[in-house]
Amino acid sequence: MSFLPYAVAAWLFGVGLYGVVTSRNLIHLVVCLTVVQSSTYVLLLAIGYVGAGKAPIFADIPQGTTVVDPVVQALTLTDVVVEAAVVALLLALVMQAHKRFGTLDPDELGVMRA
Amino acid sequence: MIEAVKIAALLVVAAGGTAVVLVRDPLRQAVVLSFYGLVLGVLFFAFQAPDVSLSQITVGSVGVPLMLLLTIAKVRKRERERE
Amino acid sequence: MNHLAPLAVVVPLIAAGLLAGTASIASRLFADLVSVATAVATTVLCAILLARSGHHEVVYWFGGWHPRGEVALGIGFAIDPLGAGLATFVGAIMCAALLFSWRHLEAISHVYHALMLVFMAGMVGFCLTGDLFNLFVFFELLSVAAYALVGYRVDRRAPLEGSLNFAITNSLGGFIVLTGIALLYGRTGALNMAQIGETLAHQHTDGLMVVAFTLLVSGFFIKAAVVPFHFWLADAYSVAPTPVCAVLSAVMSELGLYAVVRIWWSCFHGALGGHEEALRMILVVAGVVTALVPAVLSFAQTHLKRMLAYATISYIGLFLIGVGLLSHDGLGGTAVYLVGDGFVKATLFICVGVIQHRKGHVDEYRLRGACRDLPYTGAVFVLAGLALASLPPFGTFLGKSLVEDAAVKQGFGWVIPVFVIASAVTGGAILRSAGRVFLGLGPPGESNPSFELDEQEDTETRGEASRSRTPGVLFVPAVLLLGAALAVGLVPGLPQAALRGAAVLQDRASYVAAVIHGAAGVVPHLPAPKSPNALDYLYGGLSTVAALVLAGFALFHEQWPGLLPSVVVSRAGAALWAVRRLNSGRVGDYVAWIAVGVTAFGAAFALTML
Amino acid sequence: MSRRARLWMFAPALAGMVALLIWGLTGLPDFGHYRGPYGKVLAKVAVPERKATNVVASTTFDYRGFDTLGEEMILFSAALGLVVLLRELRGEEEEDEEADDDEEGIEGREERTSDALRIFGLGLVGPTVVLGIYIVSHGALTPGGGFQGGLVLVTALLVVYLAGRYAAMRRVSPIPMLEVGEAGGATAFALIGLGGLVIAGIYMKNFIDPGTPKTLLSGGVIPLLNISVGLEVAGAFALAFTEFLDQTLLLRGSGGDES
Repeated sequence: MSFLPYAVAAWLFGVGLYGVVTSRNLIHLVVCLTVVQSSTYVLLLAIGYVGAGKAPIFADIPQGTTVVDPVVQALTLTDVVVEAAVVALLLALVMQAHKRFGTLDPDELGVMRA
Repeated sequence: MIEAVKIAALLVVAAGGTAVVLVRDPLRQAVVLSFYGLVLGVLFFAFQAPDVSLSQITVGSVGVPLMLLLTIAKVRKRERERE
Repeated sequence: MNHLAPLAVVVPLIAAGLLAGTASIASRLFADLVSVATAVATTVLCAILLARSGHHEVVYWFGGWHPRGEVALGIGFAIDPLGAGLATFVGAIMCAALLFSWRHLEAISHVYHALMLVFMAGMVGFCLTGDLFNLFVFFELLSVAAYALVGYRVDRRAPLEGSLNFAITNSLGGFIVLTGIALLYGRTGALNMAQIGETLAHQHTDGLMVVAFTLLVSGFFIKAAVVPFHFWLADAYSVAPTPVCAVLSAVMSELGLYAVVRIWWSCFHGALGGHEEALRMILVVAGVVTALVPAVLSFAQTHLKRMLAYATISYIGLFLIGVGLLSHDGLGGTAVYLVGDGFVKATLFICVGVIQHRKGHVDEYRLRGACRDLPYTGAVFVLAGLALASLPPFGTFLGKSLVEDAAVKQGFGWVIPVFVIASAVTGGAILRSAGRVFLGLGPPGESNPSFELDEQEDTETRGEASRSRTPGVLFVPAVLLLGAALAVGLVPGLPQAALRGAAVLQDRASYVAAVIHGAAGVVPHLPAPKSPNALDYLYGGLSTVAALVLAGFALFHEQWPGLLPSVVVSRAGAALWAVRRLNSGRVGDYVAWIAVGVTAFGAAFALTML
Repeated sequence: MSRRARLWMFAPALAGMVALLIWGLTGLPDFGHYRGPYGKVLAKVAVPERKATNVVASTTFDYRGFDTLGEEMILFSAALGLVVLLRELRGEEEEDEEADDDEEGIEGREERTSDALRIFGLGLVGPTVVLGIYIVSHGALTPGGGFQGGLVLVTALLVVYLAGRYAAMRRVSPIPMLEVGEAGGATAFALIGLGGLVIAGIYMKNFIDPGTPKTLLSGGVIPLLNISVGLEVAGAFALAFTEFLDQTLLLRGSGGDES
């Protein structure tokens, strides 16, 4: 059972990637990308977890209490912001793509040919 | 060393992520995503990460779904106009 | 403490904030002046850092958080000569690009300048940082700025698609990198690269290390566009605004390779160094494939920017061979090669930009003979094409001969033909298009109907499509860049400095001493590299002549129909068509290829390192 | 490649990639057994050194503050990119749809929203703003901070919109002002870091006396950085939502140059 958090992270990565590859709608594709990213949050926080540890906020707990790793939390915070930024940008592109191509199917865009 | 609460939250997260991917209709997907964001927030709370949990809930279950809804609304509006 | 280190990143960021904040009140001239001045200042700062890092790593701890015991508490810059050199190169290319934007892009706002400055800051920080997560942050920063810049011309379809494919694949690359970082953090409890390397060095090789290495390498290879992660590049680089293309092609892709070099020598060499043989073979083979296939595709293009995009990938393959030799002369030679080629590539993009400015589009067939009135641009373009085919004494020639020597030393003499072929084919494509565009040679033809950059008119430069003269600010950067490419090949002592820089980067013990213990490293004493000999000139001459022959054949082969049996022609055409079809423009395909690539690299590493 | 061919190629690759991941993950310490040292050292020294009780905040804004600068700049450039990508669209469609009588959109919406709802909604604005400011300012002490509080502040703006006051929302947050706020927040972060260089000789050095734990101003520059992040986040997201809303509503005369 102690592998479960890592397994969930791997599952989210895989399932999100599956969604990206099989997507028929760019909005759906962008959301699948956020699922892949959520795998990194779960992984990071799981790595820094300490059994029976408290949150690393010493407002109500005395100094010296066992706490979970604050570093992974700081990293995940950054990661969440990155997600918001990238999603906003991608959705703007999707909106434009719909205007120019008249479709949201990523397979029908195809201006690009080698 | 893992309590039932965390196991439950992890399983719901795994199921939630899968549901987000499998729901192909963007509008429904936005709703599912909002739910998924909330579940992730709960999981992070269980992981003793209240800061991340708060960010995740504001971004993942409010911010991003809202942007999605606005995008979908725009797309639908244009599609209606085309018809 | 060296106060200039943070300024190299912070100055452009503050300038970007200033430009964005004053967007509604300040004039365009203000934006141009501020951005060019900032780029120049950043270049100078990086150059000073380069000079100071000549003897050992310059280490700068943000917030003054020096390591405690062996544990790095904060984020540190660990600046070595190659990193600082690359950052200086970023600044120099950015100066040229911003100068060129002054007149080339007329319908742009302060936002463009602000994004360019953020882009530059991201790249500079990426080169200087010694912290793995900070590397990821700068990776995302430069990527986000680049997505917006590539999609800048949203009123056309191709930039949208290019930018979408770019953003989706590269974001995935970011997540893959981050997963690798998480694995390393879980194992070592550290984010500082020196500390990670030191911790890993005391451990047995196991699955986690191999997988973490695979993920980091694959993620950065997506940015570098190594086959099979390369598909997005041609879509994005052929549609971005021309000055942005120059920066993307000259430096951004190469940063992905730099990151792989960095993490190998700083983090993994202690632990996986025993498997150098295997890694060398894998990287060189990947490099050979990346060099050859896109070179052929480059020759098949008629859209000039797309042709250059494929040439960029091909050169990434050559650089990958160079760094994949895992020796100081391979890496140092690649550094020289990279800078020489970067200047040449930027020159070519800017020449294409001048054509675009004057004629309104960039398709080889449609431009046939149309540029007879641009003799100077033509001359620069042809010279740059010859430089791409490694004509002595350009920097590309010098770099190529250094890398070839290094390859022979490692027993990889068989890659020399790859260098000759790749540079001949990419150079030949440029020369062929030059012949057609500037001289009107060769038969007229149809532009490839399967690749139309939608609306026929290229509206990057506003106003009437054709203009009577080329403004100086457009042409001067091209001449300066070509001069720089020549200088790289002629400045005495440059190869030795590059090789010494490479040796500093590869010396993990002194890196750890400098970063963790604050000790000044020892400058390695190296014999001066031999200057190019007759054989090197022979190879350089061979690829140049081959490029000319290829260009001539492409232009005139219809006049000698019996030259090649028609069976060969049709077979080759069919094969080419099949390869071209892979680059489908569909992001789902690209992501599927990413999964294939990660699995393939993972399997290769796992089979050879365990 | 056909979809079928793609799937045939992707399926084994995906299986391989997930297997690879799992293999790597088995090398991690068991869940709940984080070994450190980085986080353990910080958890021990952060409060004595930085006086901020929220160690995540002192990690984010002090020990690893340079990452957060990068993060703010990511948000900043995404917001700029959004403006570029959508402004073009808006400008064009406003021209395209000049003939359409889109004008009733704005009035229609205002009429459809009942007075009661409107008053209730506007009544929420005050508390939401207060909550946002509270979360921003207490970032060094308790969970939350500039990022979370900034987003709550944006919610206040959205409440104004939901109360049927789109025009009012545009009036309280014209785009140029949001741009300035957004750029200001990001620049302020970089400048506070520069303050460390000027005053204490090191970039990102916490140059203000950290005070005593559990007080509002503990942590030295951490509260200031929290405020700048709050400004940046609120500005960037307000900009994003306004741009997206503009796209959806496409009201004539609501162009970005109106102030």
